[in-house]
Parts: sequence; C-alpha cells; structure tokens
Amino acid sequence: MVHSPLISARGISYVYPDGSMGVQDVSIEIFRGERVGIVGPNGSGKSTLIFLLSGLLKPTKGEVRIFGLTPDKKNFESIRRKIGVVFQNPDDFLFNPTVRDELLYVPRQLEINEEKMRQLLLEYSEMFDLKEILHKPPFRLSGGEKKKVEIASVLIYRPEVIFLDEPTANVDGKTKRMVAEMMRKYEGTVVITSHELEIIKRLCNRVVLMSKGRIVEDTTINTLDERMFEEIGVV
Amino acid sequence: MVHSPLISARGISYVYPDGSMGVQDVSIEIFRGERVGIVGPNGSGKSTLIFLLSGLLKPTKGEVRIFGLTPDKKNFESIRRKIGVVFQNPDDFLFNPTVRDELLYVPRQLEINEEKMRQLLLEYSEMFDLKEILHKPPFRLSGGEKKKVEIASVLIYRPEVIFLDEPTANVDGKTKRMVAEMMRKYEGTVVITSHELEIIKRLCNRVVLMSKGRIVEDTTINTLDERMFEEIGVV
Amino acid sequence: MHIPDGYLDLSIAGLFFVLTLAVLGYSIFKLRGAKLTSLFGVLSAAIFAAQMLNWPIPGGTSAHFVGGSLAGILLGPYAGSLAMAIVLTIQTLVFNDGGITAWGANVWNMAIVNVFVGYYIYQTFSKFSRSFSAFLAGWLGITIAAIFAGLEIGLSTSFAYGLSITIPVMGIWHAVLGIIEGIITAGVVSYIATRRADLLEKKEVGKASFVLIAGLIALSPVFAYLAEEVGYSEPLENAAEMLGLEENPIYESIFPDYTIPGLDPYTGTLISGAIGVLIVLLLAYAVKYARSSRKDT
Amino acid sequence: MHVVLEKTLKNASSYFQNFFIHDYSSNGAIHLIDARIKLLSTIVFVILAISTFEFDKLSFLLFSLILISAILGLSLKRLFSRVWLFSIFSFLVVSPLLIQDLKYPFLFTLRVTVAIIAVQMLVMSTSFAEICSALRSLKVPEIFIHGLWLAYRYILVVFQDIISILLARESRRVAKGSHADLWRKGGESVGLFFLRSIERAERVQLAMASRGERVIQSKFKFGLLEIIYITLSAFVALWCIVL
Ligand SMILES: Nc1ncnc2c1ncn2[C@@H]1O[C@H](COP(=O)(O)OP(=O)(O)OP(=O)(O)O)[C@@H](O)[C@H]1O
Ligand SMILES: Nc1ncnc2c1ncn2[C@@H]1O[C@H](COP(=O)(O)OP(=O)(O)OP(=O)(O)O)[C@@H](O)[C@H]1O
Ligand SMILES: [Mg+2]
Ligand SMILES: [Mg+2]
Repeated sequence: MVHSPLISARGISYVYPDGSMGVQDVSIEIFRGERVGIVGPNGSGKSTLIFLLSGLLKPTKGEVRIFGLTPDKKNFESIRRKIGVVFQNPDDFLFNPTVRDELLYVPRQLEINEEKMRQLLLEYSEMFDLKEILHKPPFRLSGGEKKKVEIASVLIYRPEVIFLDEPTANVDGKTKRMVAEMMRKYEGTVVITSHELEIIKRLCNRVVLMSKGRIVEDTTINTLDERMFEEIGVV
Repeated sequence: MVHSPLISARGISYVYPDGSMGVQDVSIEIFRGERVGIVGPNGSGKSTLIFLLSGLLKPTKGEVRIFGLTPDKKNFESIRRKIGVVFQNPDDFLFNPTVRDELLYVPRQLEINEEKMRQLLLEYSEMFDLKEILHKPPFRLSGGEKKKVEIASVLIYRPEVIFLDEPTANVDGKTKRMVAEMMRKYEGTVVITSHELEIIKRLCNRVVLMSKGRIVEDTTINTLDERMFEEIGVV
Repeated sequence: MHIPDGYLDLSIAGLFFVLTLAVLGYSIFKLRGAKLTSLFGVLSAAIFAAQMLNWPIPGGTSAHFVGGSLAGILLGPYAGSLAMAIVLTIQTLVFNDGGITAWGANVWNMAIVNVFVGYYIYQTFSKFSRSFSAFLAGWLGITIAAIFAGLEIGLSTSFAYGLSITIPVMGIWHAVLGIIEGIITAGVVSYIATRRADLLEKKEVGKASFVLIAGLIALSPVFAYLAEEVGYSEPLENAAEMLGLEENPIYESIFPDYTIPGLDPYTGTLISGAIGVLIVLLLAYAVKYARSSRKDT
Repeated sequence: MHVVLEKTLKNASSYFQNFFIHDYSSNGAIHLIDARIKLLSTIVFVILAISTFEFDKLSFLLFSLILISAILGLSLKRLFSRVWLFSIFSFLVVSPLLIQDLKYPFLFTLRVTVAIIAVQMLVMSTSFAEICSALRSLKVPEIFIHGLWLAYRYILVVFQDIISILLARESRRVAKGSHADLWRKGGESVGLFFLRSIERAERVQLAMASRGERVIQSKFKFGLLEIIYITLSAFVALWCIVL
C-alpha cells in the first residue's frame, strides 16, 4: 500500500452545464509528497482539473478517488479537512464578513482552542502583511490583497494536499517570494498551476502540460522538453 | 500649448467610503505618447490611481484634468471615447450577455457600419483567439479568457489613452507576448501597472513607483534604481 | 402570487393595466432626471433571484418572497415601484412567470400596493424601532398585496372560484408566509443600517402624492367590481357579432350551396377548423422560405 | 439541513443560468423576425386565448401555434418542457370544480396552456436586448428600458456570485455544523451577500461608465419575412374570431 496514490483519476471528463468542455478523458495519479505543476494555455482546463481532483466538482464521466475513497456525503468533511484549494479568482473564494473571519473560518470549525487560534491569526497575518486590514471585509481589498488573504486562509489550517490555482497572479514580488519559500518548505503534497514558468521550475518536480482539455505531457522537471511549451502557447 | 500634459493631477487624495486611504497627495502629469509603468506592492494605490487619472473616480481632495478639462457631465462622453481602461478584475468589467456583445459594446455606440463592425470583430477575435467562445457569456470563461476578452474589448475601439491594470495576470505566455507587441506598436499613450517587471521594462519609458498611497519615485526607465524596488517589496 | 394569463377576465386585466400605468407613469415623472444607481440594479437582481424560489399553493397561484417592501424602504416608493415593475416585466418576458395580460394586475399588487404600503408602514414606525417596523412592512405589505391578488382573480368569472374562497386563501397563506418575508426584510434593513447607512436615507414623498396614490389603491377594488359589472366575459363573440358573422357560421359562408345532408354544425366547425390549420401551415412555410430573403448576421 | 439548503440553492441557480441564456442562439426563421412584431402578435394570441372558453377556438389556436413553432424552428421538446408544469398546476388549482362542471377545468387549463405557449414562442426566439429595443420603439419610457437592461445584466452577475460563494463554502466546510449555526449565520450571510453585490455593482457601474451607458438599439427589420408573419398572425386571429 505504500505506493498507492493519494489522488487518482481515471478517464475523467467534465462538461459544464452549458455544454462547454472543461476537461476530456484525463487520467492522472498524484502521490504523497509530489510537487506537481500544471501548465497550459488559457482555457485548457487547468482550473477545471483542480476542481475535479480536489473533489469539489464531480466528473461527468469517469471517477476520482481521493485517499482511496470516492468522495461522497459521508466522507465529505474529512476529505475537505485534508485538502486545501486556493481558487484562481479570490472573489469566488472569499465570503466572510471580515478578513479575520476569513482566516479563522476553518480553524473555528475545527474547534481549536482560543489561545492557539489567536496565535495562528497573529502568525499568518504577520507573514502575509495583513494586520492592518484584518477588520476589513474582503471585497473591499485591492486585487493582490485579496489573493494574499485567500492563500493565507488555506495555508493556516495546514491541509495535507494543497491545490494552488495561479497563486502568484496579481501579487507583488515580496509575497511571491514568500509563498514560494513556504511551499518549498511544505511537507505535504502540492499541486500548482501558473502562467509564470519560473515558479513552476522553482517549486515543482513534476510537470503536467494541458491543451484543449487533455493532458498532452506528464513528466519530471528534468526531462521537460520546453519546445513543446512554445508550440502550445504556454510561453 | 505643445507641451501641456494630456492628463494632470495636482495633490489628489482618495479616501474610500469606509475610510480606507486609497491614494494620498499624489501629483503627476502624463504627456502624449508616453508609456508609463506604475509599480508598487499590493495595496499601494495603483488601481485607485488609475481610476482617478482616467476620470472614473472623483478624488476626495485635489483635482484631475483630462485633455485640459475637469471631467463633468457635459464632457463625459467625449472623454470616455478617448480613454480606455482595462480593469484589474475582469469580473468587475464584463457585463454583457455574450463575448460578442462585449467586444462590440463600444463600436455599436459609435455607430460604425455593419461591415466594418464584422471586420473588427473578426480581427480581434482572431488575434485574441476568442472565436470559439464568441457566443458564451463572459462570466463562464476561464480566468485568462476573461482577461483576454477584457483587453480585446478596450483595444477594439482604439482609444487615445489606454490604462491597463495588470494586463498580464492570469494570461498565458502567447497572449502576454501578443499584448506586449500590440502595446509596443500602439501610437497612443499607455499607462500600465504590473507585478511582472519584465513587462514594464519592455514597454515603458517612464516608471512611477508607489508605496502606501504615495508616489515615491517617478523617473525614466534608464535612470531607474532597482534597489528601491527590493526595499519596498515590489520584487 | 404571479397571476398567469387566463385567470383574469379581460375587463379586470384591462382596468389594472390602466391603473398601473397611471401610477407607474406618475412615479417615472417624479423620477425624471434621476439616474438609476447600481443599488437599483442589484436590488432588482436580488429580488428577482429571491422570487425564483416559488412554490404553488392550492386554490390560488403560488407563494414566494416578494421583496416589495424592501424595495420601497431602500429605494423610496417611486424608484422602488419602478424596480419591482422591472423585475416583474423581466419575469413575464423571460420566464413567463406572470402573464402578459395580467401584467397590469401583477404590477399593481406587487410593485405598487406592496411597495407603497411597505414604505409607509416603515416610515411611520421606524421612529420606534427600525427592525420591527421593517418586519411589519414586509409582513403586512405582502399580505395586503396577496389580498388584492385574491380580489382580482375572485372577481373574474373566468376563474370559477369566488371571492369567498380566493381572498381567504391568498390572504391567510401570505399572512403566514409573510412572517418570513418580514424577517428577511428586517434582517437586510438592519444589516445595511449598520454598514452603509447612507443607503437608508429618508426619501420624501409629498402629501398630495400620498393622498392620490393611497386613494387609488383604496378605490381600486371598487373600480374592479364595476369593471366586471359592465364588462363582458366573451369578447370574441362580440367581435364576431360586430363583424356580422355570428348568425352565419363560417362553413356556411364557405360552402353556401354545398349542403350535404347530415352535415351538422359540429362537423362544419371541424372542417373549417381543418381548413384554417391548413392555411396556417402554408403561411408558416411561406415565412420559413422568406427567411432566405434575409442574410444571417 | 444546511447541506440540503445549499444544494437546492446551487441547483436552482445553475438551472437558472442555463435557462436564462436560452436558445436564441439557434437560428430558426422565427428568431430572425423583428421583435416588435413578435411581441405584438404574442399579445394578440394571448388575448385571443383568454377571451374565450370555446373548445373549437382554443384547439384551433393550440394547433396553429404548435405548427408555427415547429415549422419556424423551435424545438417542440423544449417548448413543452417549459409548458407542462404550469398547465398541470393550473389544472390542479381548478380540479375541485370538476364536481360542478366537467368541462370547465379542462377548458380553463387549455386556455392557460395556449397563452403560455404563445409567450414562450416569443421568449424562446428573442434575446432580451431585442425585447428592450422593441419596447423602446413602442414608446415605453427610457428610464424603464434603462432599468430593465441594468437589472438584466446584474441578474447574471448576482447568480454567478451565488454559485461561486456556495462552492467556496463547500471547499472549506470541514465540520458538519449545527442548525442553530445555520440560522445565526444565515441572516448575516444574506446581508453580507447583499452588501457585496452592491459594492461589486458599484464597480461594474464604473466599467459601464468607462465604455458608455447607452442601451443599444437593434435595427428595425421589416421585410418579406415580417410581412408574411403579420399575415399569418392576422389570419390566425381572424379565423379564431369567425370560427
Ligand atoms: N463556469 C463555466 N461554464 C462554462 N464553461 C466554462 C466555465 N468555466 C470554464 N469554462 C470553460 O472550460 C474550459 C476550461 O476552463 P478552465 O477554467 O479549466 O481553463 P484554465 O486552464 O484554468 O484557463 P486559465 O489559464 O485561463 O485559468 C474553457 O474553455 C472555459 O471556457
Ligand atoms: N473598494 C474598496 N473599499 C475600501 N478600501 C479599498 C477598496 N479598494 C481598495 N481599497 C484599499 O485602498 C488601498 C489601495 O488599493 P489599490 O487597489 O489601489 O491597490 P493596488 O496598488 O492596486 O494593489 P494591487 O497590487 O494588489 O492591485 C488598499 O489599502 C486597499 O485596501
Ligand atoms: Mg484557470
Ligand atoms: Mg490593483
């Protein structure tokens, strides 16, 4: 059982309710401790794949297994506890009345004690430079501030698997470096999409290339053939 | 009159309705044909400044003059015709039922003839690779597709001054190159914010550095002192 | 409580069209020069969303959140009634939720009665307690609007139930469900009050306007009763009569000399019906082929 | 409970989204006809339907409308899927009266059904922008048209927001949570959602300002297609009256 994958998808497709093809016949296995970078041009299905692999969307065809389980009502909470997802669009993600509530949304559900909670809040708001905006509602922040709050409120509960969809869009250099640093040190499993190849190269040991809803390449970072990127339009 | 600025702001401040400071005591002049890059860490007031300089927000203190005029009800349309703004968040920008309507929103108001309109649509949807999504509602697109639609629907009416707020966030390499190329060829005046310094260095001849709502540096690209960037957290 | 097409007599539907256009026209006149704000757009959209979740109730039409009082409180009675009228128009023209001929009555109930009643209740009692008055406005506003709806369908002879059934059914159901309406109204109003009090500034309405609109609302049932008394329930027959066709059924005018023994009026109607359908078929194909006369864009 | 509630909401709003961008992208002959003319003929059909209880007239209307829809390029399957529920509902409402009059409930349902079909023919073949400009050329006041257009666009935004918020909540729901919690949080969520929508809308307003706010008027189309459609509608009306 050592080598059974954490997350596996076999032949999954997702068609959006309006008939648009999200991903098409994708198979992938993700193992503990891997750092997977998903790259591909706009609209190639990266975000859709993340929603599928994290169990938030149900594939319209095929099956996803997470920790060996098919996600359903019964195991929903326990899966969610272990999987964190940073959405591409922070506006889709942030819904609490203040930044503080946003950060503590999951810790409060886990009924962590007050003291520990205060400490977590302090640590993360310092790290992401959010102290001055803790009292503000998230929809009144700047683009990058929103993204920072989003990343912080996922990292704060240290899920085993983290999906990061474009974590560095709209954020400033300092935060980018900080996020990269944190992810490098992270012991869990990490899946990242990004249009900044620098980030992928720095953080990932495996690269998945998508195009038109399909995986067209899945390889280690060392054997990566960059000509393909250019062809598809990633760089 | 040759050297009167297109846009000028003297000592403007903007305080958001909830009391947050957007920008503080900023003065800047923008001349015809300039390519201005605005950089600064998250929350430093770049987006707010763009809204002010383009006349969309009224400063709470000080005055902005655009083409020598103070924006008011009477000159509103003529100013809007000449100034295009690409918002940082495409969700705040796109409001038409389909991508096609989005692209043609301004051309239709300008009562361009049918033939010309079809041609424009073809040209821009080809350039930005939007042909397959012309019939889709913009809110059902991927993050980068939204951004592309947004940029295309501003460039399509060729305003004299273009403000681009983070044009390259979430977009793929091919589009980035294409946008950069278009902007380089553009004869009008361009103001860009970006957290990717590459873009700024490639496109701009003047750089404005912001921090905490103020302009802390305003210089040509050649005399730029990059140490300052690091200090403030831009890189 | 959206009344569909076919539940109201034409006379009643017509009367409420007139009344509604009068009050709505007056509201638009009062709003001249004003710009519609984003609050207006969002409120319409939110009310639209809330009204989507509706469930049928027996002996009446259906029940759901209406939002008229909320619109009145947040936008003032004139813009509020305009917003509600817009919501109802979109529902009619995009979802067919509420009939086209019943548009007048629906707007009257939900966009005029509900908005104005809700607004005045709120203004009268908000001195004492903001959330209680908002609750009262939401609850009574929808109940009174529902009673009007019951009255309109009850007076109509097309809808075979009488007032003694429709008014209690609509009124009582909505008085019960209206409690939820009241709670939501109060919740939203007090939340907005703490975060964006600027949205709740008092919107003044002149005394004369108040008396005028209150008078119209109060008298509308009487008008409806009178309209039903003078109105006729079978206008098509009258139209046919005017055209002089009533005594001369169509199959006879088509086949004047062609009298087959045993061709009873029923078969006659059937034949003329079939001929009509045949002509419709031909004309429809003509439209279809005329299509090629137009370039696709 | 709140799982059920959220599920319902989510289904409702995604259902709604698909419903809303209806099939006017498909290109039948009826889609090409000028919206004004469709609007007026719809009103005529509805008035015809609701001003009679005669079986002959109603069934003639029903047949004619279905024929027209089928020939001019509407999917009958879609048409019926939008009609049947309400027809059944109407029948149920008046079914107690079966005891007094066997015919009445059926005729009543029939006329309601015909009226709905007439309206659906318009709805399924006309985009909302076209409806707005049709209303404008029928002299509906500008502020009303503007409001219609504004509301229509915000509806799209608001519904997209509901869906994404629900997904976001789900992505971080790591414990079941109690019912009391739901009610406590529920009120707050509604208020917050509302506030957020308003401020989002204020920014969208900026976007509209930056690109002009004129409601687009689609061109008045009047050609052979319209003339024959008018003839067709007029014939249906006339035949219905004399039948
Ligand atoms: N809500 C939606 N409804 C319908 N279609 C959608 C929706 N979201 C995305 N799509 C479509 O699904 C396809 C894949 O989208 P996805 O968001 O997964 O792309 P992506 O690889 O993440 O792109 P990006 O780099 O721009 O973020 C695209 O063609 C897109 O238009
Ligand atoms: N709608 C709003 N309401 C209240 N405060 C706001 C709002 N939008 C921005 N702010 C605040 O104004 C300040 C400047 O924000 P702005 O969006 O201009 O930053 P920015 O430089 O564009 O940042 P980024 O790089 O993240 O886009 C920030 O402190 C932010 O919190
Ligand atoms: Mg994506
Ligand atoms: Mg910004």
